[in-house]
Amino acid sequence: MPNRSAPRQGAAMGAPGPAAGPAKQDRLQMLGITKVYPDGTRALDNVDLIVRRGEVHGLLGENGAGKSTLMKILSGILPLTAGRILLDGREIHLRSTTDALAYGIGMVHQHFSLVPDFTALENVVLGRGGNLSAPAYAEARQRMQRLMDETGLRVPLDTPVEELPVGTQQRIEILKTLDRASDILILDEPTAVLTPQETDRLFDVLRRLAREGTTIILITHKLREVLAITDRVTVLRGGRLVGTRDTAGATAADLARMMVGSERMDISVQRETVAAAEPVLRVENLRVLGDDGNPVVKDVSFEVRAGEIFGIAGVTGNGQSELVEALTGLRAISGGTAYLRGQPVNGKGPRQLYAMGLAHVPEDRHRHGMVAQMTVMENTILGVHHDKRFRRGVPGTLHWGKVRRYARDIVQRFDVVTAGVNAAMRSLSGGNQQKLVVGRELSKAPTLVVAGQPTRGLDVAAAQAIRDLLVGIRNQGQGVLLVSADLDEVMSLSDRIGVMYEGEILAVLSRDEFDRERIGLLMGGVRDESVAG
Amino acid sequence: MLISSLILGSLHAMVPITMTATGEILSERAGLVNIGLEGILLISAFTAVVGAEAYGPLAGLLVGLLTGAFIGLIHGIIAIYFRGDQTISGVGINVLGAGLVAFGLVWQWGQAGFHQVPRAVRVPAISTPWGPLSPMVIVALVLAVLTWYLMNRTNLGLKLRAVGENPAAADAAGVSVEKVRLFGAVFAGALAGLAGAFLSIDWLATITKNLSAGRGFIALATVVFSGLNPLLAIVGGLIFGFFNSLALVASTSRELTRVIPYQFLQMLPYVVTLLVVAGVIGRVRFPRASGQPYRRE
Amino acid sequence: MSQLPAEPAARPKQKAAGAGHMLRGALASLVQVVLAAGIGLAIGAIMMNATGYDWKEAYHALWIGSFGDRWGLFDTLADATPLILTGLTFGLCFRAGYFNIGAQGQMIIGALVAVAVGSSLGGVPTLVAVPLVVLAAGIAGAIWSMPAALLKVTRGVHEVISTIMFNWIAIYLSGYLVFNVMNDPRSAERTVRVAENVRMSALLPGADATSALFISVFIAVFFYWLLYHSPWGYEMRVAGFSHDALRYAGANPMWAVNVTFLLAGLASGIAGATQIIGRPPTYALYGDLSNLGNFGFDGIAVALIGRSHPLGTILAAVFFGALSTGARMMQIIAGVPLDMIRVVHGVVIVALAAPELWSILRRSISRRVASRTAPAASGPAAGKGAQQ
Amino acid sequence: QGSLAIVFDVGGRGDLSFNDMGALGGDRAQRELGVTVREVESATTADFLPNLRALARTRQYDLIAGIGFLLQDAMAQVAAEFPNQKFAIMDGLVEGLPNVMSVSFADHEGSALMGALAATTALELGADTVGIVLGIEIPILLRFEIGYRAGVKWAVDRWNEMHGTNESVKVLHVYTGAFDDPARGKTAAEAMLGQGAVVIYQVAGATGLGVFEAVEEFARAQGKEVGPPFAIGVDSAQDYIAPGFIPVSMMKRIDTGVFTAISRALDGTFEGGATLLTLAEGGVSASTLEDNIEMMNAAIEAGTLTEAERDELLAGIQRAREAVPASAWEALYTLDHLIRTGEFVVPQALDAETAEFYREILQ
Ligand SMILES: Nc1ncnc2c1ncn2[C@@H]1O[C@H](COP(=O)(O)OP(=O)(O)OP(=O)(O)O)[C@@H](O)[C@H]1O
Ligand SMILES: Nc1ncnc2c1ncn2[C@@H]1O[C@H](COP(=O)(O)OP(=O)(O)OP(=O)(O)O)[C@@H](O)[C@H]1O
Ligand SMILES: [Mg+2]
Ligand SMILES: [Mg+2]
Repeated sequence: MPNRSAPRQGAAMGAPGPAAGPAKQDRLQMLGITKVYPDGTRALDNVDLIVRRGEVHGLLGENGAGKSTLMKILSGILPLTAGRILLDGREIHLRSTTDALAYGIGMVHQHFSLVPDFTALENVVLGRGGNLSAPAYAEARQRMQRLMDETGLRVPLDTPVEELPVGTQQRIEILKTLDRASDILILDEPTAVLTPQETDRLFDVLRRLAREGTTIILITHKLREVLAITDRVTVLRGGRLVGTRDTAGATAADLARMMVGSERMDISVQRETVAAAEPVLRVENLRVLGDDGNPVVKDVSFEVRAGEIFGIAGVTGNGQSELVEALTGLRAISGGTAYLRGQPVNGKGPRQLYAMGLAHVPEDRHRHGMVAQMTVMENTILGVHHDKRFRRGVPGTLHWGKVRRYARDIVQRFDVVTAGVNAAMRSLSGGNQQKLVVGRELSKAPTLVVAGQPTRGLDVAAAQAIRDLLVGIRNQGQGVLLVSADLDEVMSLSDRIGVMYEGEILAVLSRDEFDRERIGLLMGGVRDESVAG
Repeated sequence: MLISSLILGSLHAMVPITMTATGEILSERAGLVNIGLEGILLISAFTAVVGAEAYGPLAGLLVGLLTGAFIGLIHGIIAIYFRGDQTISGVGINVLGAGLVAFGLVWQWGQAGFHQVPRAVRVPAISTPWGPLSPMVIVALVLAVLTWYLMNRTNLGLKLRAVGENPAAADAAGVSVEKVRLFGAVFAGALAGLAGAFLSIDWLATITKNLSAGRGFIALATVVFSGLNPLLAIVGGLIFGFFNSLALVASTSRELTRVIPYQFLQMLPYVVTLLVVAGVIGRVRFPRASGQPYRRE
Repeated sequence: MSQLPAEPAARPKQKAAGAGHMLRGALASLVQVVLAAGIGLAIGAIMMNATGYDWKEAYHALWIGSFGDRWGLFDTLADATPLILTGLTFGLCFRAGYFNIGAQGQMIIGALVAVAVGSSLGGVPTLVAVPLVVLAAGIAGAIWSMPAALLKVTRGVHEVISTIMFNWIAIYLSGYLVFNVMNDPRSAERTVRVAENVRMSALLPGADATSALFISVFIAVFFYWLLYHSPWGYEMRVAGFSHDALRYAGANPMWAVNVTFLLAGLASGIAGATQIIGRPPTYALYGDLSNLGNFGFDGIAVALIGRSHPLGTILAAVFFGALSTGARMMQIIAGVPLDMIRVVHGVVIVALAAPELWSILRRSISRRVASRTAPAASGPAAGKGAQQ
Repeated sequence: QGSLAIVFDVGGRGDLSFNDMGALGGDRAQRELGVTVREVESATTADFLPNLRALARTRQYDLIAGIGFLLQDAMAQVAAEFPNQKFAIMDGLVEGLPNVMSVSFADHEGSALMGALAATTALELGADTVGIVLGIEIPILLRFEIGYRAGVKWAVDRWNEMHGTNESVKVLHVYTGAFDDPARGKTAAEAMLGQGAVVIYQVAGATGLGVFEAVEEFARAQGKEVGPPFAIGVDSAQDYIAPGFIPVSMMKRIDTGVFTAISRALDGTFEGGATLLTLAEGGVSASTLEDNIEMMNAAIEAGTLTEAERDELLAGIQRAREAVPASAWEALYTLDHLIRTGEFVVPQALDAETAEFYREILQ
């Protein structure tokens, strides 16, 4: 049982950190917060959260621990079932986002809350001003310019946000929120889509804001980040408070233990040495066009060998997605060739490629990898639904009994938490959805697994489970093509890394050449030569 | 003579379609679809007559508008607050309209099937050198332009489009998704109601049990035609109105009907609409959250 | 860190959700329909009361006319026959994510072809002739639905606009054909009648249901099998939610559009045939299309009330059939005009639109109960796995 | 004493056409014979059979009347199933059954009268075009159209003979494809007015309301309180719908048919078989002022019209009748006489081909 009677400030939590100076009083107190969703899910149970003025406060917990829920309550989006919220010691009532914004509380959401076909400016203006008056673009532009100058976050103001890379969208979110409310800034997993450099820049901004008196609450699954920026952290587990402690003096292992109650944590994998064998995937001068008809993958060549994980590092939006789509039959190849076990991939659709031994964990699981409204069971046969395994005697009839057994087996083997195979896919948490998708793909007995951002947004334990699975595949002698924006992940998993920048692979590094700094520079388009020169 | 009657005829035929489509465009922009327009047209056409006979044509227009707004409100409440199925609700409104008006005719005037609107309570026409022109033609055009302005040049318009594209984002930005959508529902109902009133106490000067005669569905098609742009709804309404009139003019010509059977001539408005859509307009992108109820939790 | 709990939070594993799952869903839908019908009838009763009709007598008559005796029952089934099919048209497309309101036009074309084929098959054995007519009409309906699908695929034309336009085009086309090409010289308001051997006779003398009912039910069951028990239907359902997921799954969304529209058109084409060869006494198509009624549009409501499920569509069609045959006895016994019955009909459908009404009601009731017993109600924390 | 059931066709009550006239017959039977009347509407043609059966099964009705030829097939079947039940069908024909009385009407004869009036009016006004707006192209409507054309031709020939001229009058016709869309009626009539038509005959049910509106609006736009142009009503006395602009209607006495059938069923003179109610037998006629007064009095009795309103309407109707040139009325009555005496036989068309044939020769 989490110990709720223990005092949560400093004293009992170990040495007081540098942030715990006496000058800082409690800015925000959320006391005894309980949230029961209409379907009866008790997402939060008597949780306390106390945040001080000017601190960066980390909020940690596994997928589904209730972090987002707690913050949505604070930002006025969700009503609470029970509990009180005190701002500077005075109780406040938040009936809507507008209320929260009036108190200076703003939130950058985990799932983007930008209107995709609006420009940044329109998104900023949205919700303000009299209904019948013209949107105050000019003033908004000025405010944004000032904010951009102050924070150093730069975004284009007049391009529809859907046309911008996710990193830029994230910056827009942050600027938009700062524009509306700068007293308490909540960020829900803001770094999930950012490159290390972008993350660093964001953290600089956050530190400066905190210095200037803004209170910041940050949700993230990346322990390195927690250690790097937060003053204190609060940990939730299963909707209950585990505790609050100063970050100073804590190790990643400490935090992980608080979160999952065990030691499983850092990104290290059991890699067996597998004799590098012949390539399962050979890509030769591949060219791919983007949605707008411009080349986004330009003469890319590399190979993935049996028994290796080939990682592709790069800032999101440099052609990785298109490369993966082309290799998995979802996008036409406009030039060059790719061979899967010696057979050309060109012109083949997903179904033929599966038959050739391809498995694909898509980077956008909500868009490609699953059908949220269908059941877990139905999702386990997505893509293999024509398989003879699931047929009945009557021509063309699916044998749901067999599918159910198959689904149960996957759920079991891959440790998917669900109310049952008949539950809607949508009711699973993000981590469990991903585990099911990975489980489904790995159950195809593939020779090559193409995995895009396989652990994005997952908690430590879930991410670890997925990584273990990928390495397991490698250890069995199959090939894995891993595309991830998480540099730590790519570096810990891959046998070799290709760094992609503006549609080209700038360099392929083998394990002994791995170096955060160097890869980071390559991701930014800085070639070795230019550094040397 | 024939030309001017053709043009005036097209303009009048445009009104119910453009006006109804305009309202529905705004509503669909906010993510709310109402396929019950046909029913709203009919019911409001009926109540407008009752209102006009009691207090004059202006009151009739107002009653029609309010009737439509009220039905829109009910539809909105079902769709927004009860998270009901918008399509079922719309179909229900259509069925209800057919029954209610047929029944109401007997109940109100003791005469089955139709009732003539007394001349004194009809919307007075503007006389032009080419013939009488209903002021509602201008109202329809102005409403379409105003609606365009509202949608594209005001804060409310921004909210409407946001609510249709990404209600969660709008919500996070402090926009009340429910209220904005409800506004859309009421607005669409109101314009359809006004269009219904135009049918009965202005253009056709009668109320029958099927006065709308499919115009609600044509308006729905015009919404798609316009790509959710009220200015193009004017074009859609005019194309339809013009070819509808032209087809009937052509059908009076024995020379022509001997070559092309009149049934084929009368297909003209539908075929032309299809051709325009297929040839010029093409793919229409609907708001992402179109037709989906929004739930916060 | 000393106070931290040692053992990890319990992770409840999935409990087997059995076949009861689906049954419960169906039952819940049924309860909603019954409640909505209740509301509609109640409002109808209030209106009848207000306008001077005896609502009790009227509803008694409604019952008698629809299910009360065997004739009523079989007439109800006769009315349900085409509605099942037009409901399937809308429902199938709806499942696959399209809004096909072209059932009326497809039905008209099916009826025309049923007449053309049916009137030329004199002397052919019934067991051969009837399937031929049904198949021809179905294919005609399917073909008529193709332009909408093709325009959608090639030109991005939204199906709402194309299906509405094709409905009207079908109406005018049929006007021409019935009157100028296929008309019965002795009774020119309608086409020639189909040959004796393709006319289906009543299952029960004195009522209207014919074996056409079995055709409808067969198609419904086929659609059910297709959607829920075949990989192709699985693809259609995936298409209804996400074309991206469908492409990922190795299928072609364009294919899905075309096949869905084809099958949907097939159903409505056959609906046209059932009204020609399966509905006494005329076995011909009237020039004003009056024996096709509004079944194409009513099919939309039928499908939606049947939750776009083929088997649900059968039930919903029977419900609609009952309302329309019940209307007969309401007129005859209670003197209630048909239009009043349409009002009741409309209210029932509107009430059906808001299933959440019930869950909201239920929730507010349970919340009131819960708040009365507040502290006791808070069970163990629900974490992962407790979401369902 | 006695009871009557009326089954309407799919247009239902308020079609401004034979269903309304059938209902009128029922009302009259109720008033004058004291029978109880049950009215049953049909949503589709498929309802006819069960509607008739359900009524027959009650064995309560002395007569079951079906309004409109669409009921023919259903009535033939039910009448065979219930040989002891008396049936009547208006405007249709059920052959070979002793318990069915079929009443049809010489629409072509009545329409010819309208043609005579229209053509003569046009000639008097120096115009050369008249029109006829119709509903869905069904055989009965062809009979109206060709009858009208025959009347026009007859009147033009007579005019040329009398005046030694060589005038001609063009007849515009449109099948609007709908009985229930006044907008189509209005647009079609506007198209005809735009081509110089001075008289338009409507045979289109509620669609015809648009014809009346178009004619009235056209006249009023020129500051006229009374025609020309004129519209001609159909089936019932519709002169009151646009007072001042509808000088006459072609009355089709389905009310008489229903009334006669129920009277005969009650007094034992009922006989199966076909009856054609011609002009001579009063089956069709040009509406008179009395017809209108009778209709309005019924409305006053029903409480839907006041006497003051009636008098105002009557004044309008009277104005319209007076605005029509006397020679046109004279032509109408002359033709009426010729048809009654059999000296002029109005051609009939019941299919597209025959109709096209007559359109050519009646030019
Ligand atoms: N709309 C909802 N309806 C019902 N239950 C919900 C809803 N949203 C969240 N929950 C449940 O509430 C719990 C907490 O969810 P929450 O989103 O707050 O988790 P989280 O800590 O933010 O997880 P993650 O790290 O994955 O973002 C989960 O058990 C989840 O299933
Ligand atoms: N309608 C619903 N009913 C029950 N639970 C729901 C519902 N909608 C969402 N949830 C729960 O809400 C939680 C949070 O949802 P969300 O989509 O934020 O998942 P997540 O775990 O944060 O995923 P991601 O990592 O993709 O962001 C999930 O655990 C999911 O189980
Ligand atoms: Mg979250
Ligand atoms: Mg998450």
